[in-house]
Formats: sequence, structure tokens, C-alpha cells
Amino acid sequence: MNGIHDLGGMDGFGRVVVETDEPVFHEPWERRVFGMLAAISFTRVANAHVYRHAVERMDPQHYLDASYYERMMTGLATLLVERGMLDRATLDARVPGGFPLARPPHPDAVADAQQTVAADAESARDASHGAASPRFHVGDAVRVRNFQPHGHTRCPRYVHGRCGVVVRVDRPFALPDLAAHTDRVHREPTYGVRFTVAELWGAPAAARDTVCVDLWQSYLEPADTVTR
Amino acid sequence: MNGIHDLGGMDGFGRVVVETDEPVFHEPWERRVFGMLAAISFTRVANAHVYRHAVERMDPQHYLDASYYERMMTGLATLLVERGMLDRATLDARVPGGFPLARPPHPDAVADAQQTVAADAESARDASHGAASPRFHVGDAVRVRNFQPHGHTRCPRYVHGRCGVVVRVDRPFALPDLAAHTDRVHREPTYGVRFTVAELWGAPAAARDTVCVDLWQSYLEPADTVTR
Amino acid sequence: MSEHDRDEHDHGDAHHPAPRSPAEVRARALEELLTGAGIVDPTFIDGVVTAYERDIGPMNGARVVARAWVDAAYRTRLLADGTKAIAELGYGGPEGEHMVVVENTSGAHNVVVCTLCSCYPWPVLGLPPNWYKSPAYRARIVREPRAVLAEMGLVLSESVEIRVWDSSAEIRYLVLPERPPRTETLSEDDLAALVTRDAMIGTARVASPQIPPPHTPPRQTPPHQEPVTA
Amino acid sequence: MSEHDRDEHDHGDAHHPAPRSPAEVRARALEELLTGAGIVDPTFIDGVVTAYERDIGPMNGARVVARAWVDAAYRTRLLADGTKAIAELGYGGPEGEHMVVVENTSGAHNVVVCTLCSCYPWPVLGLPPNWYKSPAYRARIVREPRAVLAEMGLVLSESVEIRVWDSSAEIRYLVLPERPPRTETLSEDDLAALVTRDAMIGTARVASPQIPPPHTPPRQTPPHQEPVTA
Repeated sequence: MNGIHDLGGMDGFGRVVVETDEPVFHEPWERRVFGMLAAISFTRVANAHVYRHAVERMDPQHYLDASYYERMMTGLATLLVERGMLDRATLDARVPGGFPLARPPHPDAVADAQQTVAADAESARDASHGAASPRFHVGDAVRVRNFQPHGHTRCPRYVHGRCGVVVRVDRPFALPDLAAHTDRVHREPTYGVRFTVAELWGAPAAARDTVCVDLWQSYLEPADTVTR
Repeated sequence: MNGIHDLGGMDGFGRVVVETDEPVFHEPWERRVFGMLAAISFTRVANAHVYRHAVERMDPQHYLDASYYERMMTGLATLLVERGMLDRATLDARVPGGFPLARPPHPDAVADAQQTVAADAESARDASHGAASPRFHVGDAVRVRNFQPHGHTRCPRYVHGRCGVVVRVDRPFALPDLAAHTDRVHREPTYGVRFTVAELWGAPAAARDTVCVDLWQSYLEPADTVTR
Repeated sequence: MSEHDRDEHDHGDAHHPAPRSPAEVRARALEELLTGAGIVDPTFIDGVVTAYERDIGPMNGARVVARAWVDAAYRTRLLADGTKAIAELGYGGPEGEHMVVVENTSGAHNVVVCTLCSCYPWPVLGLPPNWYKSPAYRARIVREPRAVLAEMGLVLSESVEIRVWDSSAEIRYLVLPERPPRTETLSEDDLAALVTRDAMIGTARVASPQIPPPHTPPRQTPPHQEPVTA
Repeated sequence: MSEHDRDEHDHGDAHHPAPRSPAEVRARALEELLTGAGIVDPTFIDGVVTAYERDIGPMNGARVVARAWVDAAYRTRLLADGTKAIAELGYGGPEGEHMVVVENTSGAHNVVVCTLCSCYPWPVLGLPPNWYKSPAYRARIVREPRAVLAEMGLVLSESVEIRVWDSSAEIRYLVLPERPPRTETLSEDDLAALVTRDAMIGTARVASPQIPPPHTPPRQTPPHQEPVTA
């Protein structure tokens, strides 16, 4: 989803505020929330992709207002309610004004994720016979496909349609787009893809700085030429 | 700027809430704010582009938390302080906790705007001798350039790099990118450019629906082919 | 000037004990400083606000639409040059200087948005409703127009092409809705009374009159209605 | 169970009269329901939180860096397979299963972010600081890295290429900073003490020791330090 969580490249936030001698937790309740997340992750009631998508589905206003641990708590409570392990009414009854949860997934989320895989025919074929040989190699020019699913994805909006160069081929990992919405485990290679800031932001081509984004194979297509 | 105001295509906001029998104003102070904006606009202390950019520079969290008229008030107060017509300390002293204003413009705002014009050589040449003949015509395929200035622009992020067809040529208007940051009035043709939702969002190509976005000539370059 | 002005304002509100919202406190501070410095004239504020509350609203656009429905030549002029044709009925001004009218047909439905702020054709529709200014509408109508319209109660056939217009530059858009069936005998005023704000933004259709009035004489404009003085 | 549990919790806090924030109220409600239903064990929470407060933090990454500085073979292994080389020192676990170490040189500076959430290499750096999780850092470091680093106090020569790494998939990154000058005589432990969290994220350099200690004997690990039990 093109959610508020997809912050890369958004302007207007001002300076990065650094706290000196920062404690690991600022409030006692933050410790408990982190501990609950760790405990739930051990129960394997949901994978990390399900959890991340629950956080992403928070109302954008709430997302920006909330601290990291409030977002963690909201995502955790949301997935536990959605998995039937917590009763929403019981939760609401204990909090004045109710316990704010994230919104439900978009109705097209599953269909969009399936289309993401189908569009990469080679990935789909490899997965069907259990293999997952990398389609791209270090040095290859690739373009990020213009796909914008309504569900979970780990393809940031700021690389859509942009060209980069593969700098690292990693071993296959489960595609988050499917893992967040279905029980289907579809593993495919991921790649470190390097983009110039000029390619990403239309900055002066003199800028040599680069951003490397880690992307699943289904997110990519071959590119003929690329700004290096 | 890629600001929070540039909302087109962002997911996660939920349903559109419609109020029945809605009054023109919900609170008496909203009436006064609208009246003040109207009064200031008559004084010509700043043009609409300066005002819009002042609103866009609000902290994203404040922007989403604020109602339309609170955004209006914040933008208005910001530009009046920046133009020296209001003293910030005097304003702050009258409001418990201070009067929240928008952030200052990005240091690269002016340079970025000048580069936007320079990149469209034809626009630049036309403007230099006072002419402004349209470079594109109805039916032409165009692509939105990949330019992402840190200052004001009226090119929404969701059309960056996308191809469309010119459906209307409008008369020259002052380029907001310059008008928001400088006294330079650079008029160039604007175009209604129609994009398919498939082109914009990677939706199934069967979707025939379209979005027409109005774009200044400097935002566009010729495209060879385009999804219609 | 600060304490004195503030006291006067507070005194004026002595019978209104509700606590002020932070936004209200800011708005008062701003107005006090601007009027105190002579930058803004309070009577100007009163006048302009009253105009938008009484005279400048969707009833103006409704007259444009009704005229286009009954007068084919006007309709042609309206679609060719919206600004000029709308001015024929006496409407114009801020946010209406460059009007384009887009016409709904059986095969194409138009809907208007401003994703970047909340641009809106003030002279013909007045000030925009909250939903038009909401992040949900601004974000979603360009991405999933069919779903948003359906949620808002307008279910369109798959055969109808939706055309979204993002008011990103200086043009302001007005949708010319389809004239509903069973309105052949209605007067221009009666037709105007059917036309809603949402139909002229494009999130609704104009509905047929609920009770067909085949033998009703044309209604007159109610005598208490304010003259249009936009 | 609800009222009883709540009373017990409230009783436990009778000496803490500060009003609870909305987030705190929610966190308590969540924990009460999860522990009441037997889904979460409070002692597990205590254990895991204590581990991240005491044992799992940037002192682990600092040992990795110091080892790479003094042991060329280890450095080679670390850059070839970060996960395995880090495990040699006993570090691993959640958010550290797939480590890639990127090395700063005189011509290239690395900096790490997670724009989509706040992924971070927990086993070597602990839990991330607030600034790393802030919208400002996540939004800006990929767009204007040079300006952000300068604002944070790291001014890089124009000749240095900045390489930003967005942890968007399963890899977690650790920056191997440049060994500062005037550290030839320092022990591995002394070197580790110089290495800061921010240097391993890439928003700072490792500074030379302020007073060159040419004849100081190598310091021992302080006896009160907890053993590393990640």
C-alpha cells in the first residue's frame, strides 16, 4: 500500500532531532509493549509481515502522532483481534474512548499480491517446481515495475519506475506481499539494487551519492540502460 | 516539495465521511479565518502560490491533525510573519504554548525552481522574448519529467514519470514553482493531460477510467508512446 | 494594545462560557493583531463571510446547469467557454476566473478533486464541504474512483468510463450532470431546484423528482430569496 | 477477570500518583488481557526486556568492529559473510539473521536506514534510538543524505560518495567505520570503547581518543559488566 509508513523522500519533516544519552525505553509501558511483541512473535501466531502490515494500516494521522512503541502496540493489538485471540469489545471496555486499532486490509489486497507474483512469470514458474534461480546478476540494469498493490509490499514508493544496478544477490526469501495476506510461502531471490540520487529525485547528475534498496525479484524487470 | 499535502494516491485513509446538511462554517472562528484570508488576498501582500506553499510547509503531523480552516490560519499567519507584517513573538505571546507556524522554505527551493524552468529550454526561450507558444497540442503523448523540487510545485508526485495524452491546451499562466519563491513571473502554457488509471497505478489494463491532471509546460517532455 | 484588546473581546463573550479551543484562541489572536495594526478591516470580514454564507453557493451552479438543460445554445457556449457562459448569469470572481465545464453522458461520468489542496469553483459552488477537503477523498478518488463513488452511493455501470479531473493548475471544473428522466415539463427554476452540489462535483447524479408533477404550474422563485450579489 | 485484575494492578501502583497517559492505559489493558488469557507470560516479558536493556546493545557491535580493526582475517570474513563472522563473537538472534557489513573507506561513506518501518540490527546494536525511527530521518536520509549528515554533525568532503542502505527486505546492515588515527597502540578493548552506535549506523565517524595514551596499559573489561548473554 502507498501508506503513510512509506516515508522515503517525503519533505517537510524538518531536522532530525537527536537525544543525547537516550535510554533504551523512555516509559515503563514501552518496556511492556516490546516484551509483549517479543512474546507473541515466539507464539508464531503471525509472521513479521502480518505485523508490519497491521502497523501500516493505522490511520495516517494516528501513525504520525504515535511514537514507535505506540505504533507497535497498535499493530500488535490489531493482529491479535484479527486472529481472534483478543476480543475487541473487551479491549475497548478497558480504555476510555476505546482502544484505537488499525483499519482492516483493503478488499483487493490478496488479489493484488497474487497479481504481483503472476506478473513475474519466471518467478512464478520457478516457485512452481520449488526452484528459485536468480533472474538477475550483479551488474545487471533493472527497473522497478510500476505496481502499487493495495496490500502489503516492501517495495517503497520512491523507487517505482526507477532504474538501478544489482549490487548483491541474496538468497530467496518469502515474498512479503503474499506472506502478509495468505498462508502461501513464495520464496524468490532478493537483490540489493543501487540507485543514484539523480535517478531517484531528479537531482543534478553531478551528485554521485547512491541509495541501495533491497527488492524481491517480482518487483523488478530488466532495464536496457540505466543511470549509474 | 514531496509534502504531506501531495495526497493523491495515498492509501490508508478509510472511507470518505460525508456530513449531511453541512453548514458553510462549523465554528465562528472559521468564519473569521476565511474572512481574514480574503482580506489579505485583496492587499496583494502575497500571491496564492506563496500562500499555498506556506500551508504545505506545515509539519506533516500538524497538517493531518488540522482542519481546513486551521491549515488556512497557519498558512496565513506564516506568510504574514515571513513578510514582516506580523511579529512572531507578539503572536506567540497571545497563545498559550505559542502559535504554531509552518516551517521555513527549504534552502534549495529557489535553485530548484530555476532548474525546473531551465530544463525546459523551449519554455525558457519563449519566455525570454515574451512569447509562450504551446510546445504540445491536443492528442500529443507526453511524459511528466522526473523533477522533484524541494520548493513549491503544482506537479503532483503521483504523475512523476507517467505518460499521458494532452486533452486541452490552456492559456499561459505564471509558473507556481517560481511565483511561490521569487518575484519572477514566468508564464507558460498549461495543459490538461489525461492518464489512465492503469498507467498511474499499475492497475489492470482493462480499467478504462482516467485522471486528467493540469500541468505546466516545464513539467512535461515529449513521449514516444503512451498507454491510452 | 494587547491586554486591552483582549479584555474587550473577553467581555463581549461573557455570556458564552464554553472553553475556547486552541484553534479559536489562535484565530482571535491573529484577528486582534491584524485589526489592531490596521491590516484587516473587521467589517470587510463580516461582508465577505456573509456573502459566502448567503449568496455564493451551489444554487448558483444549479442555475447554470438548469439553463444548459433548457437552452441548447447556452449549453454549447458553456462547454466551449465555461467562464464566459457562467458570467452571462452573473457569476464570477475568485476561484472562478478560468472555468471548464465537463459534461456527463451515458458513457462517461466526470468527477472533480484537488489532490494538492482543495481548489474548488467558489462562484458557482460556494466553499467546499469537509469531505471534499478530507485526505480520504483527495487521496483516493484519483486511485480508486469507482470504489470511492460506490461508497458515496453512486454505483456506476462497468461500461461507464470515469473521468477524474485534478484541479492542479488554474482551471476550476464544474460538472454538467445528465438531466434526469421525467423532467420534460419542469421549468428552469424547478430544474435548478433538483441540482445538488454533489452532482456538480460529480459524486452523485441528479435524481428525478420523487412525485412526477405533470400538471403543476411552474413555481416562482420564492419572494424571500436574497438576490444574487456575488 | 477484568475488574479484579485491574484492581490488583492499580494497587501495585498506589505510590505512583502521576496520571497515566492514554498509551500507558492501553498498554496495561493489553497486558492484562494477554496475561489473563495465558497468551503472554509476564516473566518472559521481564526477561526479554532486561536482556535488551543490559546485554544487547551497541557494545556488541563495537566488539565486532574492534575485532575487524585488529584482525585482518576476521575483517575479510566479516565483509564476506557478516552473519557468520558476527556469530563467531557470540551475537545473533532476531533481526540479525541476515547481516551484511558495509565498510567505510576514504572515498565512500555508508549510512543505514529503514524507510518503511525501523528495521535495525538488534543483536549488534540493540533497539534503535528515537531519531532512527523518526519520520524526519526515514524520509530525508534517502533524499538528501549529505544535508542530513551535515545537520547531524558529519560534514563529508564532496569527494566522498555517500551510500545509503535502505533495509527494505531481510538483510540488516552494520557499518564498519574507519579506524581513527592515533589508535595504533590501543588494545582491542580500548578500540571497542571508542566505537559509538551512531558510527555503526553511519551518522558519525569514530573519533580519535582525545588524549593519546601512548604508554597506558590495555584496560580490562570492568569487573561489574554483565556477561553477554544474547
